[in-house]
Amino acid sequence: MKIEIRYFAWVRERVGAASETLETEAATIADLIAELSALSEGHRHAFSDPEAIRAALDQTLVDMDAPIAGAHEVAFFPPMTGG
Amino acid sequence: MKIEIRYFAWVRERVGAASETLETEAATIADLIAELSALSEGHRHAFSDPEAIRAALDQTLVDMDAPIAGAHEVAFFPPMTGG
Amino acid sequence: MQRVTVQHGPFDPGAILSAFTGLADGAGAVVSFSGITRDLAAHDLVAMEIEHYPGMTEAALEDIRSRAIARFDLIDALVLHRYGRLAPGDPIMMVATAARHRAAAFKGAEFLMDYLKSRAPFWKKEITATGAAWVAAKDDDEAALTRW
Amino acid sequence: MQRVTVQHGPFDPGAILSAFTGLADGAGAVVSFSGITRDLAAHDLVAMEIEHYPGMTEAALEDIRSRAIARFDLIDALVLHRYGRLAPGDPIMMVATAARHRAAAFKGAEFLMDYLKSRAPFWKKEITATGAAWVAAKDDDEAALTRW
Repeated sequence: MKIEIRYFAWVRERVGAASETLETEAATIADLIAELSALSEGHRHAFSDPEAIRAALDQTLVDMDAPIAGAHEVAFFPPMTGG
Repeated sequence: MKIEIRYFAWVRERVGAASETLETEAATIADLIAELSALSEGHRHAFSDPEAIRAALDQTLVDMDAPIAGAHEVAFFPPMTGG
Repeated sequence: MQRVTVQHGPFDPGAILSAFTGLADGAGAVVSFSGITRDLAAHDLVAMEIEHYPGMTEAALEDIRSRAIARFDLIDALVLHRYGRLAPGDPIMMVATAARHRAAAFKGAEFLMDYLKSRAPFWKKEITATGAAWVAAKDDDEAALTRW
Repeated sequence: MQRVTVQHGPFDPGAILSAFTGLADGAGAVVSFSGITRDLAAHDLVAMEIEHYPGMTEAALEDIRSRAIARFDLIDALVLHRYGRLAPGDPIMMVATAARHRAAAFKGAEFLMDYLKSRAPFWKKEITATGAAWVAAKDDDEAALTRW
């Protein structure tokens, strides 16, 4: 399936892009991270500390084992620091 | 000694006066209350429930056993309900 | 700007918050609490009459403010309370705190409120169409002090 | 008046508090929290840049607001957060709550802040004279959620 990936804050800076479209068969967020990590040195750096990564599926926060079937947009970013 | 007594809220209404001057030999707030209670039916009513009475000595909250020697002003009132 | 105010006249919580925030140099967090006149026991409130103890009131509020600032390392704090006859919907009192971090600003404001409720000499009387009654102190309010 | 706002431009916490309070029918207590841009790690802050996730941000704030209202039986609640480049001293965000009693208004505002800090997609970057660095999330902020 085709999925839109979005990156924010230092994940975006390390990947070197705010978004990209991916053709993937990944079943879960964790699978997708493994796949993305292999794409480039920047991706590998961005995802090197899994504890520091948060994910949203169609703009809702999800855990790493969330299935991504049917999703249009997956986003990756660091822990939030608003307020 | 001569002391100025002030009353607030329903203590004032029951006593029937906002203030009065008293010549007293009372040693503590509790002694003073006993003396005041004997002055009139209104005073007796005002002080009938000691749990419901708060006292201030020269505008500072004090306990019932506080000595009153040297004080200029003693005030009696119900528990406060500001805010 | 005056940090402890006891007045009869109306006030605008927003205007006070703006002025207070503008002066809170170095603050990262500002908390405000405003109390509004409303029915407490009665359900047909015509007015609320607030009696206070001039002189002691100001001293008690100054004391509460100083203790809050020292205890929570506040950058600034403000307490304002009205007295006299107020209409339902009228702002009746306000506290504000400024601190570096949010926890201190929140705790400082709650401390100010808890002490103000039970240690500042104000007494409320509810005036309804059928009579008038002094508002009873709540055990909850006295109990709230034990957490500090 | 809009209850969830995500904007770049400045805002006046006092003006918002006045408008919010004026609409909070039946409220006895109104609490506001304003966050001000200040040095967090660096001590020579030139600017704070706030990135966010358009679309998800608004949805997350609406969700947090609804949960606070339901949980604390609030009469009303408001959340506003800025994004983009802010100068030190600029108000950065604000929450406000209105309730019948003070405990609910305070708890509602603290709940909104705790969730907003760790569950709304905002990221702060400190710009100093010598460089720029993303603000690290604090373990304290995540831990604060466990109390609710």
